[in-house]
Amino acid sequence: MKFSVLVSEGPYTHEAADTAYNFTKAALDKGHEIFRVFFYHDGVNNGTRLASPPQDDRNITARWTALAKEHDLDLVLCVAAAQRRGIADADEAKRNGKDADNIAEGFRISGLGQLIEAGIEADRLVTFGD
Amino acid sequence: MKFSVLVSEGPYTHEAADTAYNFTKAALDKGHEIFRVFFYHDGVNNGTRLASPPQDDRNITARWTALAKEHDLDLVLCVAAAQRRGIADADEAKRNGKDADNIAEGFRISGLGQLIEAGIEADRLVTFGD
Amino acid sequence: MSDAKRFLYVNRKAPYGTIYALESLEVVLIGAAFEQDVSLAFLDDGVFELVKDQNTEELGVKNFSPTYKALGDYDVNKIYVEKESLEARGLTIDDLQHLTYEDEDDDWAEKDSIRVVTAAELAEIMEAQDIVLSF
Amino acid sequence: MSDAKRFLYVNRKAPYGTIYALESLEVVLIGAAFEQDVSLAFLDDGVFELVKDQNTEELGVKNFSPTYKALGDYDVNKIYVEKESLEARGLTIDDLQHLTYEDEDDDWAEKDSIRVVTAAELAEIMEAQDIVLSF
Amino acid sequence: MLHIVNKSPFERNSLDSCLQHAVKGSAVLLIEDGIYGAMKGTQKSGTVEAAAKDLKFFALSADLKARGIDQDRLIDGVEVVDYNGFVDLVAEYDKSQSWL
Amino acid sequence: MLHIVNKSPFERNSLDSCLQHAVKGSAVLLIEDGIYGAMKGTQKSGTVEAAAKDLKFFALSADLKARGIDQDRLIDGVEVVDYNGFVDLVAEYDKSQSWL
Repeated sequence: MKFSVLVSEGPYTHEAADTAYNFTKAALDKGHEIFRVFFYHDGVNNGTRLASPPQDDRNITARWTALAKEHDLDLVLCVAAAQRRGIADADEAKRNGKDADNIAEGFRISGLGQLIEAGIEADRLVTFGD
Repeated sequence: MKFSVLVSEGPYTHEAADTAYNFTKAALDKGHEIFRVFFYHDGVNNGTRLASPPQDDRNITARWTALAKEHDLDLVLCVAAAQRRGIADADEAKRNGKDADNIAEGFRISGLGQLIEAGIEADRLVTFGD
Repeated sequence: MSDAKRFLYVNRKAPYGTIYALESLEVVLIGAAFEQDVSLAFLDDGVFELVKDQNTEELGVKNFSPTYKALGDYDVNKIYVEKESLEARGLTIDDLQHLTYEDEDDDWAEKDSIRVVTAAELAEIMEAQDIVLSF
Repeated sequence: MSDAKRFLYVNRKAPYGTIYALESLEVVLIGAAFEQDVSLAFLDDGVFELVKDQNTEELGVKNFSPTYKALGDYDVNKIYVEKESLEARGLTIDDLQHLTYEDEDDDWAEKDSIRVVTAAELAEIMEAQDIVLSF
Repeated sequence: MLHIVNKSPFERNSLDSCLQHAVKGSAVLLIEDGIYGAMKGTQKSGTVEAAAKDLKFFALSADLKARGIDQDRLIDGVEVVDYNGFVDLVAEYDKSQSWL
Repeated sequence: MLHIVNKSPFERNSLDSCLQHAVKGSAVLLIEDGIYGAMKGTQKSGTVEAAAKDLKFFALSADLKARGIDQDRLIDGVEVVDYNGFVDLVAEYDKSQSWL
């Protein structure tokens, strides 16, 4: 079956970010297709490469990056939400006159339409939030 | 009177970030001293310079930076919380092997002890959170 | 519209205290371009989103409540507000913004977008959807 | 200790669902170095933080509950747990970790750190503080 | 003590918990979504009305106005303050507790 | 429909609201802090026990274990599932609604 996943909260602060990952991984392991994982609200904060969590805990961003590489996952950060919260790729940084970017490998920034499309194209859309 | 302020949530997502600013500004305007504003939990996300919020809305980080400049405010981001969430200054970026930093002007990164000290040194500590 | 999916946007949170009400509205506006069958539900503290005369000047944040008025222009005109949620909060329909749309099937007559429904009716509306997005 | 301020850390949230329980504990441990008069209160869902036998292996996050055991070594030994909050959640003191400290004024005898108090008693404890930090 | 409540009493237990732990003579300041607790004629009004015998209640004007809640909808005795009034309350009471 | 509740019923109104809107034959999956709603002998157990006549209840094992809540503390009839079971539930029911 084809799933889409919506992640609405940032890493570490709310368990939603963990549950979304564990769900996505289980779905892939069972042979389901993940059409897209869309990050909205504070969810975009999952896509920063500047985090250095404690060594004895999980690295949420690195985990997504690895899963994306392994399964060719489409990890999309909402551009409007990312602009509000300071998550940028090189293009966004340039366009907004910023001197640095912070997006992690495996993530891309795109519009909210990608969430609607994720709902339309998948058989199921599951939301993880606060 | 001498106040300290604790900000526990990030910008835009929770009103706490706005209330903390409005409270701090009002206290300064009334002639009180702000010993320190300490940002903990997702509060550290107030200190990124990479955000580009919509033009017709407030810019929460820029507002803090301006207030800090005007009143020589001590805006401290908790280092442990900042590491988890991907907020770094040049030193932190270097120390953690990151290729970029994102801290905004007027903020500094320091330890949790600065929160305890803020409680000890000030006459009042006010917390804004979720 | 036969291939259209039924999208329901569920709003359960008060405005301004958190960003969910505002960012939910942004999804609805973008989603309107996709020609799906769109409904909005306001229940629990979500009914506070539609209260009229919001004035954010003193708070210093953007007042996004006028945007609800634009929903009719985007063909978003099925706006369900839960009766029990209003009553628990001491509100009536008169406390809310008057949201309307022009009905193209009825000579563009101006009609009310808001329909007050009971919790039981809202439960059936939720059950009849293809996609439920919660904020 | 005459200049010490009375710090109360109030814990009202369940563990793991949000990070507040963990990051609150990090403040307490750092704060212990400052030689203040420290107390912890666990009420509402905060009482769940102290439930024993937490196992986070399947969840894939760090299990921080063993750290509570260390509080006694940091001279943090006034841990108030609210009776009404336990009862509402079907819990008793036996469901919680057994937290102890060695009393230097009593020949280092091992004593219980947790004191179950009523809401009324906890209200007076809160009122007697200089600083109340909430998580 | 000044108790600060910023959550809706319809959504969370923080106002209830605050009122169970506020001793006589304390003040309760309702801010952000907490201002809904100051409204009369709601399912929750009774709790605040009963507590108002022993506690002083305040509500933040910026948050009332943002939400379109007019002052005449508030429970009798709830005093409306602006941010300056908020600062004064923090100064007046020896400490504050935020019911997060 | 599969309803997903991730908040403690002691702290928030989301479980209550979910149960008021779940039609007969629906399933309710309790995850994260929502698993406390599956415990028996609490102030909230009665709500779930009553609803269990018309609805199927599930609780996520990873969240139960993390919180030290043993399976024998759960209300009769609540079925424990792991993440694989979570995926199966999403596939089995035609749609899901998260009560955020």
